[in-house]
Amino acid sequence: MTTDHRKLLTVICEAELESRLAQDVMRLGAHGYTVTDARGRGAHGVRDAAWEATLNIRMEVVCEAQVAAAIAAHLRKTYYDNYAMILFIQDVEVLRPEKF
Amino acid sequence: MTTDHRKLLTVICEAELESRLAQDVMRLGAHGYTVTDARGRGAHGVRDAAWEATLNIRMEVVCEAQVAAAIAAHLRKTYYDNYAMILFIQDVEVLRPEKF
Amino acid sequence: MTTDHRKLLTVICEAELESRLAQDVMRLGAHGYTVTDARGRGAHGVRDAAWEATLNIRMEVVCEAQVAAAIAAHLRKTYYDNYAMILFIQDVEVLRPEKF
Amino acid sequence: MIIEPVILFFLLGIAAGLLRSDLKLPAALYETLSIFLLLAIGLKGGVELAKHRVTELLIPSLIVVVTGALLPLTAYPVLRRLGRLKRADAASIAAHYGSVSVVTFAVAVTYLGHQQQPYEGYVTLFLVLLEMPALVTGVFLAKGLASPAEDAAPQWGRLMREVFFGKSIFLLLGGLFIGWYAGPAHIAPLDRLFFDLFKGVLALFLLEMGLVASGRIAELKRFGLFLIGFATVFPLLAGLFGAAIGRMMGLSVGGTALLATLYASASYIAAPAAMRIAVPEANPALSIGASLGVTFPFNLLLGIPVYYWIALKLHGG
Amino acid sequence: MIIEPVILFFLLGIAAGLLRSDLKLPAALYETLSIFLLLAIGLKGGVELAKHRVTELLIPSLIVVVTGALLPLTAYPVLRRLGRLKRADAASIAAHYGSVSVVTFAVAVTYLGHQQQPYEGYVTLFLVLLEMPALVTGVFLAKGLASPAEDAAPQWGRLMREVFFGKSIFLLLGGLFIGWYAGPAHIAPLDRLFFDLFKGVLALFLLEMGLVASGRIAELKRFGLFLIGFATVFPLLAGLFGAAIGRMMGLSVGGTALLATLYASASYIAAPAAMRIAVPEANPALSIGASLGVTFPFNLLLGIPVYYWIALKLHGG
Amino acid sequence: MIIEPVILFFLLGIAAGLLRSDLKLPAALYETLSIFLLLAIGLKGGVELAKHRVTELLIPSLIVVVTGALLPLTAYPVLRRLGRLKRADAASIAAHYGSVSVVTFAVAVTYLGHQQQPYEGYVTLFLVLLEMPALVTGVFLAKGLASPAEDAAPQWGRLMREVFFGKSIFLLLGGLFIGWYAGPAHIAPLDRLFFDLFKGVLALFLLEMGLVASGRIAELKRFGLFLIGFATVFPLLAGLFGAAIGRMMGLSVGGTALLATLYASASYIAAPAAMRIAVPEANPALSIGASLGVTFPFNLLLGIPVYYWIALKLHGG
Ligand SMILES: Nc1ncnc2c1ncn2[C@@H]1O[C@H](COP(=O)(O)O)[C@@H](O)[C@H]1O
Ligand SMILES: Nc1ncnc2c1ncn2[C@@H]1O[C@H](COP(=O)(O)O)[C@@H](O)[C@H]1O
Ligand SMILES: Nc1ncnc2c1ncn2[C@@H]1O[C@H](COP(=O)(O)O)[C@@H](O)[C@H]1O
Ligand code: NA
Ligand code: NA
Ligand code: NA
Repeated sequence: MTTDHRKLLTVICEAELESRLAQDVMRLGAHGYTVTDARGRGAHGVRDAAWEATLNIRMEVVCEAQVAAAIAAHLRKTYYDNYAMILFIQDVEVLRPEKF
Repeated sequence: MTTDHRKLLTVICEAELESRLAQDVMRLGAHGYTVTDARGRGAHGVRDAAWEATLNIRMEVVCEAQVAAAIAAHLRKTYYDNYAMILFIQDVEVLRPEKF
Repeated sequence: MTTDHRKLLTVICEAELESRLAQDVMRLGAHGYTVTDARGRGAHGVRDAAWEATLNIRMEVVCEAQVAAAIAAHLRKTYYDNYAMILFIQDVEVLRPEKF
Repeated sequence: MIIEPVILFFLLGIAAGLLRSDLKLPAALYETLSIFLLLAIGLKGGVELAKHRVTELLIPSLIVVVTGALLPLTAYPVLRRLGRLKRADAASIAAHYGSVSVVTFAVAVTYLGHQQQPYEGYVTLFLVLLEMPALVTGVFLAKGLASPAEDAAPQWGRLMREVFFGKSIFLLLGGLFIGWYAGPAHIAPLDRLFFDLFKGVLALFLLEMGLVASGRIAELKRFGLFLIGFATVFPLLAGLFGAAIGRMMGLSVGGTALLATLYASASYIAAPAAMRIAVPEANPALSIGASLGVTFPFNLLLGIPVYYWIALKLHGG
Repeated sequence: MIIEPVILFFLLGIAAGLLRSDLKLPAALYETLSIFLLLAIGLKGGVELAKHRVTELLIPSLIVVVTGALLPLTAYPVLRRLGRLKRADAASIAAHYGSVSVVTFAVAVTYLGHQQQPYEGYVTLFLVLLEMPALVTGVFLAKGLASPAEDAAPQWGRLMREVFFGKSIFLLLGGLFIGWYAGPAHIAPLDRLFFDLFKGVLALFLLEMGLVASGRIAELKRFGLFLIGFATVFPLLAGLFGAAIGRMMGLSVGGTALLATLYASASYIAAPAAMRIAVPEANPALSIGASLGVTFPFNLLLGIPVYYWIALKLHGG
Repeated sequence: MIIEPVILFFLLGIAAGLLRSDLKLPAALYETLSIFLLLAIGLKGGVELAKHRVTELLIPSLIVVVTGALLPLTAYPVLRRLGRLKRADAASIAAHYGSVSVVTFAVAVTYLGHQQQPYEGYVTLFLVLLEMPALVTGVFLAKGLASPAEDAAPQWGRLMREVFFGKSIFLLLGGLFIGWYAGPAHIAPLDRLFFDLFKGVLALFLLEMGLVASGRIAELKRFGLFLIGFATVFPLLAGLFGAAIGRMMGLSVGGTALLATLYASASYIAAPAAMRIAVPEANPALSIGASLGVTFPFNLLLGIPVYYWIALKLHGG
């Protein structure tokens, strides 16, 4: 079984942004994404998911390094100033590299 | 505090498969797993979790490298052709290696 | 775009502990955390999230290495004996290192 | 003729989906509403069942199961030859159309209420009986009678559990049994929840189904004309067939219309789950697209009045 | 004077929050209750609307929209000059106070029921009409009339979709239409769910709102006195203004009190969502803190009785 | 004798679990139903409480609290010596059995309704009063009177908050207060939700409890015979004791049966949460297995009729 290396980019941010992020990552070259609901705390205070204004999401994208870099740069430019958002990148091994 | 190295295998797939995967990973040598509900997009289109047919799950297994490889090989063989599924593997440091 | 390296600490445990963990990680130097609901299986048996006594959570903290180590040591000491809990640590690249 | 309010909720859901409103019902609400509807339909049917002796219903039940099994057997060759679909896909779609849609049934009941047309309460039993056999037939169509591969065996076990203990059958049967055992007097304290709220809950569920169906409608073009044609013509013929059977069995106008609706409806809860397990190589987008994207709205908006009209005609109305 | 039970649920929620109880309502319940309330209010309004000719309501609607648009235009300079707030924040808060709170409206309706005071059912139409224009005005206030940056264009599209097809408007309008189209007789079977349970559901929702608001109350000190003052004085003035308009338009005491409540209430569902999209540089903690942490409880506990009293006075009561 | 329909729902849930049906109720529904039941029970009790003077209830309340505290003190040595359980486990189980099960209480109320047996509405107050003291006693049993370790101090604060402001006490007390303050007339508009739907909601909740309990039943063998014996014999004795106290206090047959049920029931909501915080070294599988896997079904199916029969006998029936 051969594996290959890709990047896993994880964005945690306000749920409000979900549909926009989904469009953004696909446009920037990702082949898919996964979203889960989340809550948390950060520079913008406690976001406890008790109601719609304080919901967070956690979006994961497995993609090539330059796509991850492009997405990170775009999110930083577009959303970082005005929205609760963090982002981190990891290395992952994948099975079918052509999928990502 | 001594730490040790293990693999973290993450599978994202149709919720339908949850109980089967749970059995599979335990049988192949894992000592546990964690599941969260998810939604997403990939080669099988948008899976928005609006109703039971479009729910995804995200299963994580911390285990030894050869167990991770065995699980990956099994999933690839058994489900990859017919189900919406992706899988990736990462290195992790754990505290009590005997648990995994 | 410059990136920097941090640790991602992930704790999976009984939901009961959420508010205590949240206080602990902040006190030990983290700048934030993210929580999602989860279910799973481990040494303490199946925790299927069917009702409040079997809910799990998954908490992620992006932080500096020594903070991650302090949190891990604290959790091990305080909770490992009596609670369903696992913990693992990974390397991540972050965009705005001053946030973590 | 005024459109039923519950149908308007369905249209509202479709509109929300097509206009890309951010309206979204929580997944837990979807599950809750469907659990409620299945239990309520079961309970109501059970209370009615208590009025009849089991022996009375044996022959009609047998007729329904046997004629019901003809539906997937008829659908399959059409899908395979005319539609040139792959074997697994044809079998899976045949299973969906052989099985039934609980919500379509509920809307038909509402429609009859609106027309003040009575019906035999035990038709709910037929709903349960029709849900299962088509699923098994579908698997045989996909795999053939002699299934040689050894690793297929465990899947049969899984399938049987899914068919008999799957959520929808389990709740329908459970409700049926509780209603039958307890009888109208003892069920009465539960009426406030399960019967009085039924129509309102159905309305909310149809709002959600509209949202879900709208996503399928958007995909319609991908399916090609054949499948859209099948998803409207087959229900009409199946409904006609069901009405004839109902008339033959001596059902009232209402009962005939309901049986016709059952034959004409296509499953999108039990069948997708069972097919995913037993025939995973079938593409669910095709079967769900047809049953939920085309047949479900078709039956709600057009089919049910037509089946009612057929029932009236068959009774010389 | 006894406090309404629904208000007690709100206070219970606040107490739970402040005492740091582990009471938490699931997010899916919050969403479900709010969908229910929006639909139910819409349906009820629609049934009432059916009693009037559209032409009758044209002039009053126009008056409401135009005078309603004055609210954010008045609030903005106050927030900017007296409050020394940043442009985006002032505009966003102005939009929140120009728009309306559906739950405050529902509590006012309950209050009138308690006083056995009738009101014009079509006021629900004004609720829908008042919700939107302030959001658009808010964006103009934030961006200026001539928006030069090219990348602002797509956000307008997004905003328009949010304003017209956002959850709350969509459900209110959808309910209004269904109620109006179907009329009281056809809606009757849905009454058990949407009307009989209304007050109980409102009580549960207020329990949750109490929990949410308590978090905002704890944050109050961060806002400074100006914002707290604004969040109590502006509603009183806006309520007085609304009452005067209602009187002028010939509304009854009940209708006048409701219109006053609408003018006085501040949005915390539609406005935050729309502002987050169109004016992301505004700090939502300020606008939501003021509207949900101060104005919402203020209106529930004090405002509504005051607006009712004003309405009585204006009618020579 | 016919089995109550609500009990049938419980059995249906157990069957679903044991047959490994894929039936699953969403976690949000579980939470919603339990919030509903707690509030509804509180409201109903509060409305009844309003009929009595506080002073009238002081002595009975005191008797209940003091005799209730005897339960864990009796259970503990039995568990420790006969059962040879670890100190923490014995203390935690004692706390579970000293506290009460709200749902068992609700089923007993339903059972009395079925027998058309009236009861003193203020027994709900005893439900609230009995929930707490056993938890505190349990902690003392586990830790001893002199708790030397300094790091135990903060846990006491946490425990007290959990005991007094924990979800179940908070909602029961909140409902009690609102019902008492508002009185029957003002609560009436909430009746449609909280009282009319009560039994239906209880049925749904028992379906879920059956699913949960079935998982515990499967684990029974791991506990050994002693615990299973304790979980059936202790409730019977505690029920007898409770019935005697009730008779002594001059309660009616219905009230006596309810008090017996309270003494006999074991907590599985408040106690697990509190013990997890205060006595984390106790194994929750033991205490929840006994209370939810054995005692809860035992009381529902057998215990309640027995306690009722005892109450009848004690009243010379
Ligand atoms: N250090 C951190 N570790 C994990 N999650 C974080 C961290 N900081 C922020 N978050 C998550 O990101 C969201 C937005 O962060 P912020 O913009 O800092 O408020 C928070 O609500 C958390 O869910
Ligand atoms: N590139 C990706 N990054 C993250 N998640 C993905 C990606 N591709 C697919 N997924 C997830 O895996 C599920 C199944 O993928 P697929 O089989 O490609 O449809 C999708 O619904 C997504 O949740
Ligand atoms: N090997 C594992 N891989 C992933 N998750 C695990 C693993 N072991 C335990 N868990 C998770 O951690 C929780 C507590 O673990 P434990 O204390 O081992 O019962 C479980 O309920 C799982 O959700
Ligand atoms: Na059919
Ligand atoms: Na306003
Ligand atoms: Na007890």
